[in-house]
Amino acid sequence: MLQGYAVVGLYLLLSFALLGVVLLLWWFLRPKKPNPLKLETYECGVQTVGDAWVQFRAQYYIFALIFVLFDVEAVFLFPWAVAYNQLGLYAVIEMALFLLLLLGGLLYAWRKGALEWA
Amino acid sequence: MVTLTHYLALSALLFGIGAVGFLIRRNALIIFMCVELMLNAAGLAFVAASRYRGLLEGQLTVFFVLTVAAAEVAVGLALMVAIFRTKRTTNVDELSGLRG
Amino acid sequence: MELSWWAHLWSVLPEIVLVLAAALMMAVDAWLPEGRKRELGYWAIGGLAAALTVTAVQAAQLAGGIAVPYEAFGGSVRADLAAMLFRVIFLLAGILTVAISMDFRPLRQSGEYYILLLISVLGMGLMGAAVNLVMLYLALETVGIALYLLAGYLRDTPRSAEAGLKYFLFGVFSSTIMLYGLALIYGFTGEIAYARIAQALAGLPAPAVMAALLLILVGFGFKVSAVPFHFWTPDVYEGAPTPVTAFISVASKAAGFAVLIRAMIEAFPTAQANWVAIMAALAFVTMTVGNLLAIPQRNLKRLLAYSSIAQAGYILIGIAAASPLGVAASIFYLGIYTLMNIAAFAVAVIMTNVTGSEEIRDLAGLSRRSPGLALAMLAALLSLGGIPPLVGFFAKLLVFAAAIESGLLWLAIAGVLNAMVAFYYYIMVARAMYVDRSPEEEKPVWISRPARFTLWFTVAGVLLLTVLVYPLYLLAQMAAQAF
Amino acid sequence: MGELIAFYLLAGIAVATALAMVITRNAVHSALFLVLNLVVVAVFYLLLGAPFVAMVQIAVYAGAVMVLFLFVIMMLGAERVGGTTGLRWQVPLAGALGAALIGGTLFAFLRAPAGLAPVGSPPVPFGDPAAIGERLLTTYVLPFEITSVLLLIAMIGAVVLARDSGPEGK
Repeated sequence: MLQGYAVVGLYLLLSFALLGVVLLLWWFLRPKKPNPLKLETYECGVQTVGDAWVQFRAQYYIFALIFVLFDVEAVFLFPWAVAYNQLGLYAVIEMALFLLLLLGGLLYAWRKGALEWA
Repeated sequence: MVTLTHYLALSALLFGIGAVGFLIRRNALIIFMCVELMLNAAGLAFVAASRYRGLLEGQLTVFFVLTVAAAEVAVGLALMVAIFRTKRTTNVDELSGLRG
Repeated sequence: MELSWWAHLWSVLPEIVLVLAAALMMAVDAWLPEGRKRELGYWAIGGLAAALTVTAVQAAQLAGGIAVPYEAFGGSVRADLAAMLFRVIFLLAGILTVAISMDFRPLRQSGEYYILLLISVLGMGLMGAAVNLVMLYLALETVGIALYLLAGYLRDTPRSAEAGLKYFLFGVFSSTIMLYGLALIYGFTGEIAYARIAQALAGLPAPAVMAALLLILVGFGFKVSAVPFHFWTPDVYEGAPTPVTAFISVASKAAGFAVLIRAMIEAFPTAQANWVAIMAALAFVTMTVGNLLAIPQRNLKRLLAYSSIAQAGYILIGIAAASPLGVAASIFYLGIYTLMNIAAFAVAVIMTNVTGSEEIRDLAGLSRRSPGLALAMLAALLSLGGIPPLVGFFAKLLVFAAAIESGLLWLAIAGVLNAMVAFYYYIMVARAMYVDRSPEEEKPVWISRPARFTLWFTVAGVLLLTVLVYPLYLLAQMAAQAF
Repeated sequence: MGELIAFYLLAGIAVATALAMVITRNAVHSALFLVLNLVVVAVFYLLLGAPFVAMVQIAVYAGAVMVLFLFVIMMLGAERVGGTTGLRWQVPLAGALGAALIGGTLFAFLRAPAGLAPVGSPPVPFGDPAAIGERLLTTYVLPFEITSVLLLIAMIGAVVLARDSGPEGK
């Protein structure tokens, strides 16, 4: 079984190595003439103001949060889906309960106005 | 031959690093990451034990632990966001509204 | 043994009722107009009371021998009298907490608060019933997450949000250390069920078991706020909304003791010599440090925080005794402590509503301002202090007797000395109420109806149990035999 | 032999990333080191015959959870808040605790060789999602459903704490 992963590992190593080779190659090939204009974030257009660390509204955290929780929920679906054949109706009921609770939570948050984007 | 002891020693090491980090860092976010590292070390111990004993329970436990960790992160970061609104910091030394 | 689906469900019937109640409340909350959110408190009380009824019936069946204890859900939970009695404690604490929350100004009109409270009670019920490591960890975390959120619930008040974060960081840290201990146990034995761990541990070298045991006790020690895992307690108790503080100090602590007792007796019987020594040391340090640090406190919530640390020390004495009497004494103590402590916190909530502060000196002149309230506080304090003939005295008597029976005379003596120290600061509070004068004496104290219910219930409970000490003791004894 | 080399190589990376995570001053770098550490542990899970757990580790932990971390670090602009502690007593305490934890655990392992030797190769359908799913929905139904409750309250509670002052707030 592990042989299968060895191939993946080799592939990973190879792709990293390739990346290194390409970077090195360009390091030798490219001309090095830095000037202030080149170091600007945008070469043309409006001058940038402040730095790139702008803070955005905490409201958006809620979306990231709900994404994480439903990501976890999705992970539960994988073993359920493959075990479904052996278990039948019980599995359906159990998963339905699981999903209903979370769906209820989402509807609740929505209804309470937590998901307004603006 | 890699034995269970190897894995348990590695997980103990990772756990210890996390625990020390928890005590010496001041940024609440990094403190919390140290806890995640510790959880991860515990997970490694569970899966290693599960493998060497040929039992599935350890893997299931880790599955649940990962789920709990996700919920913990959601809650912990929400608390930090809430504090940041009023205090503008996540440095635990500056949270002095309560004395120890 | 193949259980019927009903037998499976029966073992977690109170939890099922609570989930349904929480779901119902979500629906109600979503459609209830803004001005009527206070009614959700009654819905929450209704849900908890329904679960309490179910639990009481189940407990009666188990006590009467109509139902026999068994393990359900593949050995995840156990349905026995101890689990049911602990559920009664959690549910009662939940109902009384909701009642004092309903008119606590900052908390009014929030449905999420009650839902979180309901779910944390659910988790506690499972903590008390859990008999394998997976269930233990999950139940503990469910309770933990709900309580972190409740402690930080008033997010616009910096103190509350900070209390929430502090509780969260230390809670997560200690539960992770505990998880590592569980991982070690699993690594050493390959088992996750308590009973089979107990068998497998018998053949293992003591240092290995001891290491795992110590790590696990960090998690439990945090839950029951035993010294040296108590340092979060005063800050969190002070910063959290007062009703939540009451709930954490009572229900969360009781849940911690429920898992502690079950895990020690069912999973670590072979390491008993080790954990008895640890428990005795913890008990001694916890009550001494708690009492000594309580003396200089001027803030009522901090005083009650240190007092509750000290009370945990007394309860630990019963566990250190490691005998049926000791366990019964601990359960007995927990039941009484729930009523006494919630009564004291109910007074704190009412006074915060009136004065806006939590200092002890604001209780000055309470005996003239509101004689009934002062009397309720006095009853709670005297009972917490263990003054005869109130029931708190019998609770202390039982744990000390258990210690002496198990040969821990020194611990019993230390306990008695501690009780005397504790008496001093309880009397200081009583003095503020009865002797000190205040210019505000003419202003009446407004007590809402739900809060009035909590006061009546707890004080009447303390007085009634003073009369019914023996039946209560018998019940605790029967529960202790379940292990 | 190859197995042993792979173990030490990966273990080295795991310890190095863990140390880097604790030491580095920038929170964003800490988070990225933690992601690396989580990925290495996922590789360990693969080696230990737990492909499903490895997948979950990558998808949930390294993927979603750490993204949430980075999101919050950047949202709060907290990447450079506070280095190590200003409280001097905490450093020796941390050192002692860390040493005690690591030493104690190692000691426990060295003293407890009995029953810790590996037992042959695991049964054939080991760690695949079907086996896990089957257990999850039979023996572990109760923990499974409790997980759903746990995620529910995490969602409700976190939304209360993180949302802009709603109709109930001030």
